[in-house]
Amino acid sequence: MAPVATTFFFYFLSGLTVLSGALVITRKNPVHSALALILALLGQAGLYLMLYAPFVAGVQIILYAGGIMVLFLFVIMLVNIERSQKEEQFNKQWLVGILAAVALGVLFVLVYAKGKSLFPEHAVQLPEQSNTQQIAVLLYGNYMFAFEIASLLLLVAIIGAVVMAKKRI
Amino acid sequence: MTDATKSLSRLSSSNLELGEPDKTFLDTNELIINMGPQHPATHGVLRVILKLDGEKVLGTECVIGYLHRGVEKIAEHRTYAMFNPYVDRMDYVAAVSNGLGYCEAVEKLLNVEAPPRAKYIRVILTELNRLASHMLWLGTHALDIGAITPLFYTFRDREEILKIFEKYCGARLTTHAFRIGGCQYETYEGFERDVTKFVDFVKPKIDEYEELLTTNRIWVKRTKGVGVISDKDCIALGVTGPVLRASGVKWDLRKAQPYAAYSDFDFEIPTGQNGDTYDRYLVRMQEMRQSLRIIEQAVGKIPEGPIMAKVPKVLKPPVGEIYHSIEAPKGELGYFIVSDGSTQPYRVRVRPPSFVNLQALDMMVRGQLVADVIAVIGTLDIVLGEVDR
Amino acid sequence: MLDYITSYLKSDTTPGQAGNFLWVFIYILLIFLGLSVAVIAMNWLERKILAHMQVRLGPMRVGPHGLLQPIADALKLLIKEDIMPAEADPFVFWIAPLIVVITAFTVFIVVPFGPTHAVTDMNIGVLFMLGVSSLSVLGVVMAGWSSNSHYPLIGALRSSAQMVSYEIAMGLAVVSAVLMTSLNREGTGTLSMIGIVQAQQAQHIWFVFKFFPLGLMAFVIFAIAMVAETNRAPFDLPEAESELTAGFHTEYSGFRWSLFFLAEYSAMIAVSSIAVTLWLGGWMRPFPHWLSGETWDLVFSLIPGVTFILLAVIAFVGVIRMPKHPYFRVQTIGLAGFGAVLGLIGLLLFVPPVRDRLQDIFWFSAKVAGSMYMYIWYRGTFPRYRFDQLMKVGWKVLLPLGIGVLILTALVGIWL
Amino acid sequence: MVTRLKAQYGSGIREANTYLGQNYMVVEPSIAAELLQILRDQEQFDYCVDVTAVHYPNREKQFDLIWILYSHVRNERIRVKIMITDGETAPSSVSIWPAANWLEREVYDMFGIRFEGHPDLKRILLPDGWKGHPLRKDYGIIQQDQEWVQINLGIESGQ
Repeated sequence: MAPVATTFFFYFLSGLTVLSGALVITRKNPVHSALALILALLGQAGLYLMLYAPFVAGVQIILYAGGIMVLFLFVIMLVNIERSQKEEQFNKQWLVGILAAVALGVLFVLVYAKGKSLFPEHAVQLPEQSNTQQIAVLLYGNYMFAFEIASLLLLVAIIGAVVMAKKRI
Repeated sequence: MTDATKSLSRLSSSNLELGEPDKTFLDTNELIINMGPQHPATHGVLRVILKLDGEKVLGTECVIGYLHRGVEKIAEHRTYAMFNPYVDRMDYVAAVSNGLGYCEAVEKLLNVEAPPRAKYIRVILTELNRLASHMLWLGTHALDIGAITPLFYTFRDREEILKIFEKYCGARLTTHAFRIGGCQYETYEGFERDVTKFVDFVKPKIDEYEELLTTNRIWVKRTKGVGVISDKDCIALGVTGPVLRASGVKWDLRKAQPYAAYSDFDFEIPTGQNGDTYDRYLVRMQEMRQSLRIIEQAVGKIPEGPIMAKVPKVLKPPVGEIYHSIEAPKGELGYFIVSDGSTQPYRVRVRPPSFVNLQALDMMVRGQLVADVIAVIGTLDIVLGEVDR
Repeated sequence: MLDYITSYLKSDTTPGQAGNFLWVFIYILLIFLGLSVAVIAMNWLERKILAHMQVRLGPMRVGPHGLLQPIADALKLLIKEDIMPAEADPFVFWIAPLIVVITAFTVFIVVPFGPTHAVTDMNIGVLFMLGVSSLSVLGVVMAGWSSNSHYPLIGALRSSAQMVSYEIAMGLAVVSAVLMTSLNREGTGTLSMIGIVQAQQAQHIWFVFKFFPLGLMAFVIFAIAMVAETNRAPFDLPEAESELTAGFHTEYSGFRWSLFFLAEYSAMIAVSSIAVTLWLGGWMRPFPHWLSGETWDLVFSLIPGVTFILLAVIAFVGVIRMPKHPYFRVQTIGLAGFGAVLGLIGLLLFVPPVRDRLQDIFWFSAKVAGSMYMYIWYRGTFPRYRFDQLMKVGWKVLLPLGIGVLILTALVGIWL
Repeated sequence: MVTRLKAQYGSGIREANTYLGQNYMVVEPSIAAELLQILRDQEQFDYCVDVTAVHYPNREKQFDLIWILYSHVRNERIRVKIMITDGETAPSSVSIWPAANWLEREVYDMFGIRFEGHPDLKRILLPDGWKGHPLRKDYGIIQQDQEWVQINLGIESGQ
């Protein structure tokens, strides 16, 4: 099944993601930036689809766009945002910002200069099997241990949240 | 949201200061919601200011008076007979019992006794009116909690009662059927047949309502344990009627201090145990059945005879004062009339059951959720015409 | 060009897979049209059935038996001016209904009306469906927030909390159904919707009846979660008229409001079609294996035609009972015309080639119509849950039950 | 029951008889609070049916304040009356019967009689800023508080 990686789709989706990423930081209204973030995540899901990983794309949509972003919007709405809107947009640490930008620029240049040696010759060969089975085999096979620890961590987080909210009920 | 609370705090609601959220803990600030006078679920123009912490109700304050027409002031400028129609406009849902209370109070003042036939007709019409009032209550109360269907069933059956009223005295809702000293109209010739036909028609219908709601899991979950009030609090707060009986107090004026031929009928007084919305619902359903029993017995033995006692054209009751109360569908409805010997009453004070029952709202709702406030207002069965007078 | 078109007709895969974009476009158009007709019919049906449940007649005035009522509503909503509240956030206010409608419609890409009648057959069909239906929460939250008054905001927060929590119960039920597909002899589980229905066909059993109590329990969990997901019937707290005025779409009016209305109905159809696909054997006709054999196939293939003829007969009975007053003449003609159309469709369905192709679609829509009737029935009988009870049912009843059913299905599957 | 109270208060109880079968007592305002407390505790008048007032403008004590009480145990009603002049404050019975809370607020709203000891004495039926007490005899039947009407409703007169 040839991946659907037509170049137009690729540039469109990655452009969309970068653009909405920029929007996230420039918008004054926090809800607008949250929406931009959702757009970025959906663009990312599209990219996954192009890499022929539908399972990851599906999970991305459900978890990120459907779950976490909804809770983001919850928080933004409950905290009244009049105050934050009036604050002046850019804070003082522009010096640190420039340094970080320069460092990033140097990194890009280096990677570009190194060029081919970093990347394998041809596009990676996609396995024939459906992506879901493959992930399942990896997740529950070789990386079973890591998977368990991650779920333990989540459990701790949930219990923490309950304890914090518990005091008030 | 903040501008809504700013406009509210200008209101001098003394016992409802906006508590500052304790900064020590991540606490959302307390919210004042204004269940406004035009809210669909407050039966009429009642405004309830709710102080909420999230969903829980911390305190309520009822702002009433939107429907105040100054009935008691008007009474002082009308003769006794002229004031009679005003009385129907107070509790417009149970107009007949208002009229009965007023006429009987003035008859006591004049020391006049209504003839037995008039008394029987009065009892039949009052009980029919109680049925209509309970049906309207059930329809709107179920609608507030979300069940749409009972409303149509109850209004279809209530229509039959209103037809009988219309045939008897020409008016459906504010009937003005009674005069001081007896009844105005003789019963039209098919009256007994209509009433018995109605009773047989409605008896299975009440079981139909029960079928719809009593064992409906969500209905039980929405009403059990909601708006609980104990019998001691009821008596202390002056709450009367089905609300009092649902808390376990077996007190009904028709039995305690019988008036207008109630003494010759046998009927029980249904009571509940734990005074929550579900018990009040059951008590009112039983009361409907008891009213049917009374009507059945009354229709069977309406005595012959005059329908109007010998009452002078112009009523000039002797100087003095009298307090007479009857069991209206909502509770004890009392009239305190002071007469100075002239044709116009010197002072008429109406003791409305809804006004006093509404006072218990704050205690019943504290600690419950917003959705329960609606359920409790529904179960108190208040009519704003009577609360504001 | 011509062979490009006919090439699809012979192939036995869905247009999406066959890469035939023309047919994909045609299918999308068909689904879009079919859905709007379904929404209009649903609007009329809901008002009439609910009315007859409540001892009243429902719309009778606009057109015969109120048949033109939905069209009149749609026109009214189009003409009405849709205002935007003063300090509302214009961009978010404008985009919220769009998101809700888009998510409600994209679910239909994966829904299989027949073995080849689906826009495309993604091999993560179920996952895609779950993902898209979780996006509609965003639209609701945005609508509530952008109306800038605290009643819609509270409505939006409540409905999004409700949708998020019932999504999990829905997901669990769906996973247990998907698990059933893989527990047959071949052991090839699949996420694609058509694959699931084919698995049911292969295993000669609808998943509702598989591993007897478990399949049914999973279906019941999904049925409850689906009602809550679309804010309907006992779970319609956000639009609870008595507490909050009208939930998150209070400030919307005119065409924007009709978008929400459209989205609600299409979401209902989408979610019930998923339930039908996963548990009630999609487009399979009832008892495919007990009453198999040539004669039975013929009988079942005639049923679609018979139902439409029956509807036509009902319409004609209505025509006869219409009062003879001149005012009703237009309505009698209209009803007769409607009956004639139905009769025509019925006859058309008897024609053998049409009959075979459309049979699966008929059975699928008949099952979806059955579940729509359930929606209306719930609305007629149940009062509304209080918000905390609603969450309690979601988290404390459906979730553990869902996990239990999932584990039991797995155990029984391995053990069997 | 009246004899017991008479023995205790003697002059306090001015008059106690029945009219048309309903017994009532006229009592000195000073001992009213105490008497109401006794009525509830010893005589089990546990239900305060009503608190109301009657205005006699030309009498030296302008207002008649009336408590209508009922005892569930004895199934009996009684009316306790006190006579007070305009501007004099009356004892509030909210501490004895919570039911009297709104009833006294309405008497204050309609007659202008202040109750000391009342937790939240302000108008209940009329808007808060309204001047004048309608149920007084000197208050005309079509009279309205023009100034309030102009400010809040923006029309020049309610008539």
